[in-house]
Amino acid sequence: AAEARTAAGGDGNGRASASAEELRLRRSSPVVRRLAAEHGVEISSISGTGTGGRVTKKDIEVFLEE
Amino acid sequence: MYRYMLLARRTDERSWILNRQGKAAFVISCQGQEAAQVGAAYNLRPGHDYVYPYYRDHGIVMTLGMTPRDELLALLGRREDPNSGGRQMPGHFSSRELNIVTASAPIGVQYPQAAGTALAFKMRGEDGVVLACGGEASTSGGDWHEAMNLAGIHDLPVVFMIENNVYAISVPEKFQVAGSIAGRAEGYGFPGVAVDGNDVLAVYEAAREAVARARRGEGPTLIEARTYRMTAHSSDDDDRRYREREEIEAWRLKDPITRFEKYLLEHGVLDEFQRDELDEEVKAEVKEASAYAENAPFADPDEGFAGVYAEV
Amino acid sequence: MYRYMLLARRTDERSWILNRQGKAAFVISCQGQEAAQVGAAYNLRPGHDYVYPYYRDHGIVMTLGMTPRDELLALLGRREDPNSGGRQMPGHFSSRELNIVTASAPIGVQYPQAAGTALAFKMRGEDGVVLACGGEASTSGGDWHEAMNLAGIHDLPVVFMIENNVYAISVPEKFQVAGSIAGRAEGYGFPGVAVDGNDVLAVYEAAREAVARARRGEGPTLIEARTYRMTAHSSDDDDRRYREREEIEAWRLKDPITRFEKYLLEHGVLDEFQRDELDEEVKAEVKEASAYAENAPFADPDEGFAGVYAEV
Amino acid sequence: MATKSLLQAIHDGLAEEMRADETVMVMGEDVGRAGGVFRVTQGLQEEFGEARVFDTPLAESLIVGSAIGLSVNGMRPVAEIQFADFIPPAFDQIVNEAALFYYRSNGAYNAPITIRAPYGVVPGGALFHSQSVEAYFCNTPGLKVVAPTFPADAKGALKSAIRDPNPVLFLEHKKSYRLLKGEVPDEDYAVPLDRARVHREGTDLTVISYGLMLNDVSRAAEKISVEHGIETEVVEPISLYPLDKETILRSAKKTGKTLVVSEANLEGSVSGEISALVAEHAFEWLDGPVRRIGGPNSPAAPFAKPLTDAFVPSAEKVEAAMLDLARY
Amino acid sequence: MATKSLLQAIHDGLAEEMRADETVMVMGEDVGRAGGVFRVTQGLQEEFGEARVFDTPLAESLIVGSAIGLSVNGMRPVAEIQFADFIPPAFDQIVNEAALFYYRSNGAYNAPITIRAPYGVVPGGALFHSQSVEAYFCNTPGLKVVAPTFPADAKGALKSAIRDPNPVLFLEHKKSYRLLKGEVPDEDYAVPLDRARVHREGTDLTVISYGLMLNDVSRAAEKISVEHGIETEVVEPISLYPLDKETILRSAKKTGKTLVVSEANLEGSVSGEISALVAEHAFEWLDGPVRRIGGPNSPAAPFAKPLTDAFVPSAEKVEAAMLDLARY
Ligand SMILES: Cc1ncc(C[n+]2csc(CCOP(=O)(O)OP(=O)(O)O)c2C)c(N)n1
Ligand SMILES: Cc1ncc(C[n+]2csc(CCOP(=O)(O)OP(=O)(O)O)c2C)c(N)n1
Ligand SMILES: [Mg+2]
Ligand SMILES: [Mg+2]
Ligand SMILES: [Mg+2]
Repeated sequence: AAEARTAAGGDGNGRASASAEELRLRRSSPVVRRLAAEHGVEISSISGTGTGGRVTKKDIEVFLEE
Repeated sequence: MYRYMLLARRTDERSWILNRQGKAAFVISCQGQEAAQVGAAYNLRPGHDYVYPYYRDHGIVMTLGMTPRDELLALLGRREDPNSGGRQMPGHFSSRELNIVTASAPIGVQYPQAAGTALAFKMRGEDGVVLACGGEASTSGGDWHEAMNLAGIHDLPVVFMIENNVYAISVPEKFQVAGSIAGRAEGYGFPGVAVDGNDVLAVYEAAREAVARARRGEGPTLIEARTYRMTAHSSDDDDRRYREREEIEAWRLKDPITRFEKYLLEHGVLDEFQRDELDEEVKAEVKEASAYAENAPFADPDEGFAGVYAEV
Repeated sequence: MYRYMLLARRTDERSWILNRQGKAAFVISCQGQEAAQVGAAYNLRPGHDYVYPYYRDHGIVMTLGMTPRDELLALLGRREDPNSGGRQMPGHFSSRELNIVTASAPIGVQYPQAAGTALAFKMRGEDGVVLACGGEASTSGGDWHEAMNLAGIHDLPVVFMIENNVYAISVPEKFQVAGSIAGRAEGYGFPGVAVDGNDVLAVYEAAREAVARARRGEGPTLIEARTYRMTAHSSDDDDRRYREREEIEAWRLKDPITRFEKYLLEHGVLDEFQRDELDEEVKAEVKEASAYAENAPFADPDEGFAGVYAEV
Repeated sequence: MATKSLLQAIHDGLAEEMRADETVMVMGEDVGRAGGVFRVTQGLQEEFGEARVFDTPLAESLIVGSAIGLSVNGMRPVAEIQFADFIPPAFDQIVNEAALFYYRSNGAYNAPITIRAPYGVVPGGALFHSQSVEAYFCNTPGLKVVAPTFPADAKGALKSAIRDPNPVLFLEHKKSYRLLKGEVPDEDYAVPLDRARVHREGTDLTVISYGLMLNDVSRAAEKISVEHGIETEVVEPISLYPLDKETILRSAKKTGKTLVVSEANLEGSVSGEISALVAEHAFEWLDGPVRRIGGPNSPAAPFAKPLTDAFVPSAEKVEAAMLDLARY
Repeated sequence: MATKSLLQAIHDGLAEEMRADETVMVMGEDVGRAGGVFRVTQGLQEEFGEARVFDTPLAESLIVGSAIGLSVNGMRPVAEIQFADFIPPAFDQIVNEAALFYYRSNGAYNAPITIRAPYGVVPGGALFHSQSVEAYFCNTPGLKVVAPTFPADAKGALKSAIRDPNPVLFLEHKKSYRLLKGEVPDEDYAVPLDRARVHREGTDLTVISYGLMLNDVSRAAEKISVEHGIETEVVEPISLYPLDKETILRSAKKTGKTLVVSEANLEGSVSGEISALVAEHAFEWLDGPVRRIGGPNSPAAPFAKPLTDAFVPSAEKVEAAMLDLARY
């Protein structure tokens, strides 16, 4: 019997057609996603100083300090 | 010498039996070449001189001191295999104690190495000699030529012995060798001799002279031992694809062991009783060696991932 | 032939001047070897036979049809360089039209390739011939040996010409070559001849015979043209480190061009007036070629990233 | 269509090209009279003669070098190196000569040679009949390196390789010769060398593989689909150099998770280049680390059966890695 | 301490080892009488004699093969390959022989040889005096490949290489021979071969590099620190194989951004392995793509000056890439 689809991936990440720029904004980077998940914050709630407005590791660290 | 030839032959025969029984994955045989091998190696001082044998040189390594047990442990790839602990295929001889340098599969690589080993003796002014062996096809590659040239330039104490057994797997001599192997030496400024590779005394004599020359600092010699490969190239080869049974049978009449036995019997060195006794003794040794090897443990898989680098 | 020798010499001299002027990064010279080169190449049919020259063979390629302009465009690495569009160093000759196969720097690689090209002629039953050239050090490597062996086995229509100029950069013949180069051929079952490489007629004759043999399907020949390298190895070499000026001067007395000129004058083939006129003409051609090349454009850098793969 | 083994497919590809083009020839050790140590060239000498199917002396530099020379003078050689482990003597002729002929002559010359060689671990092969050699050749502009795994691809890719005006190193996974069978079209077809093959589409992870391990990957993909509902996209490079970056990146971006699987010694293998490609150009799409499975960093592969068997990562290990990455 | 060029440092390292150990010897083309085409071995034959500083015939397979044989019989050879571009004929003796001696003999034999070779683009070098060959050798268990850039490291690493019981390929960036100078300790010291060197500590990005481009990286690091307040951690692998994964990963995790810079043809270069390592094992720490700068995927390097100059990525390009990644 097939198990429920895993969360990671699901029905594809629907991301194949997205652009790098959109993804940078939305998903930032692995370390930022990790920190955001660890602290229960939304990446979109942080202002980003990285390329194209990306939330960088420094940005989220600063955000978490405040 | 007769004993060593018989030892090599009986061990080899046992190897084929183990292969047919499915116990040995791979056999590469010396049958037919025992005279060339034993005759040459008998001139060396094990542990002093060096040997770079090729995979077929069971007769050489056994003359220098490897035993049927060593051979069969290697055949079956057991941990106690002195060549490699079961890492290499059979025929990839190695012994620090006997100065048998770890053999490889790529044909011809041994020659430049042998030249270097000989050069070290010369640098230190010692009288050590290096015997480097290979098949006739090993003379087709550049490594042989480069080594011959260095040996000739610097009068290196190296004896090149080519066991020309007529075939390189399926390729006959006429498609392998231009001119003559023995004849090549002159171009490098040192002697080259062709000998009947199935006549152990002839090879012994040629090698004796070559080794003596080298010890005296007079430089290299090339010996072409003309012989014949009595079995297929290896247990992976079906030689019916490229040669006739008649040709093999014709050479069987010139079997080096039978021939030497006849000589020894005729000259009263050996009588039939001693011959039989010797054969029984050898067979018993081989039998014991086989039982030992068949029951010997393999190395653990984890050992196969280790020992890649020598400790700094 | 005299004209070609002079053309090569004057072009070479101009190359050194351009190097000393800082315009040419690298010169590798044929001076002293023009007789060997022109004498051999004069026997070939450009565009029919093939040549595998080495970097010093300016005399060969000019005999086949390369011009001083071609040479100097290559020297200066301009886009119009026929060898490579400025991608290769000078001396890395190439011409599809003249059947000069793109030359390389690794010593000796040309020999197996030349043997293959000769084999193709044989396969098609044609009378084409391949001339493969190199220095004496190119005989130390395995590629030469492997090619000689194949050529001997299959009677390939290839002429191996070794221009033994005594040095391989700083290494003298005695540390490079065991025995004799010409003497090696016999071991492969075909003729080897040593000729005075500074005697263009002697080389011409030896090559004529060798080429004729090959065309008749009688197989390869090895020619050892004994000559001397009159300049340093290249513009990057300081030969004062390893040889005496006296030795060079002694060989200068045997300069191949002077020698042939003397012969032609003595035999009334040329008189001094014609000789001077010829030299002026050659110098003028070289001068024009130099001016052209010095003003020729380079390829664009982007071109250097393209042309890696032939279009499928 | 017919079911053929990898070996038969390669044999047929060779034979068909030789029938279609009389300049195509085969050369190597034991390829003629004996039909090759693996029988790949069986019957060819009988059909095409001793000149076109030619037993060379034992000299790999000569085999490749003379192939180049033959190609200069009108022939189209398919040179066989008996075992990839014996390709090193030919290294100079391959990387400095064949690969550079076209570029260095500014397009005047080219070397349309194909070099075939069997690679990969087999029982009893030991250290010199088991190696994966591709990484040696995948940093050489001017050379093409292909390693199609399955019969249909191998036949078509071999034809492309032979027809290609560039030198092509054509690697054949020897353990797959008889083990892998597949449907092969009867008609003449060629598989382009510059396209990676997507064997199976999926959305949850991308696994890039070649050689017999690709077969393990394909089986595992089916298994985890059935058992866990995980859909794997299985991609085969076909060309190891140059890589089909477009197909690889498209898949990496689609799934966000990439695993590269091969039996070559891991460190310095071609899988490193594949991973690097993904890590740089599909970064923003990554949902998980770019992972690799490879052979241990020890010589391939020790002779004794228990040691050989431990060398190539097992099918179980592959499946576990796929699950692990899918669940990351 | 004294300021020495890379060339002097290597020369001194050789001479000192030869004085300390009479089994150490030097061999190669033109190394004896002429002191080497780059003068690295100048004066050695005068000091140590013609046997220990030995002009070989022109035959690279022989040079390495006989070095192995000498090492079997008590010598410790340092073999020179005149230009790395000419190492291919020795490929078999290096990867199948020297590298496997110890493993295949189950530790009975080893091949304590050092092979030195100059690599890298130089003006006028063209296609056969400019190559980067490291990737050929970085997939070979049993071999060590080192490429120290600066004089002090080179001298100490050469000593380690010579003393090492394993075969070591010691690559010297030829354009750096006279260009790079540095402080070199007077006393005897050895630089371990298994430690990457952190030349500069930083927090904003990691740049991993070797060869003359490392010098560009170091200068750019200073420049962007001064001009933009960006702090670069500059890491040199020293050992290209096996890589010092610990140091590389520690830095990659520290900064979250990794750029790998070398002049080798990008596709299939050692930088791919470095990137792959980071992309797999430092993934959760990544704050940006793992990027690479490398030479173009075309032969290194065309002869004509404008073409040669365009080949190696410029210092400006390196700086721009560092800034871009830092700002990602
Ligand atoms: C460089 C290389 N190429 C190919 C092989 C495969 N091979 C193993 S043995 C052999 C034939 C060798 O013939 P020969 O030297 O005459 O020795 P023989 O086995 O006849 O004694 C070949 C082609 C190899 N081991 N090494
Ligand atoms: C395989 C290889 N090793 C080293 C070199 C460097 N090198 C270039 S020319 C040369 C000497 C060649 O001497 P020789 O063959 O006698 O030719 P000559 O230059 O004397 O005419 C050397 C060592 C090279 N080009 N190729
Ligand atoms: Mg044989
Ligand atoms: Mg010379
Ligand atoms: Mg060492």
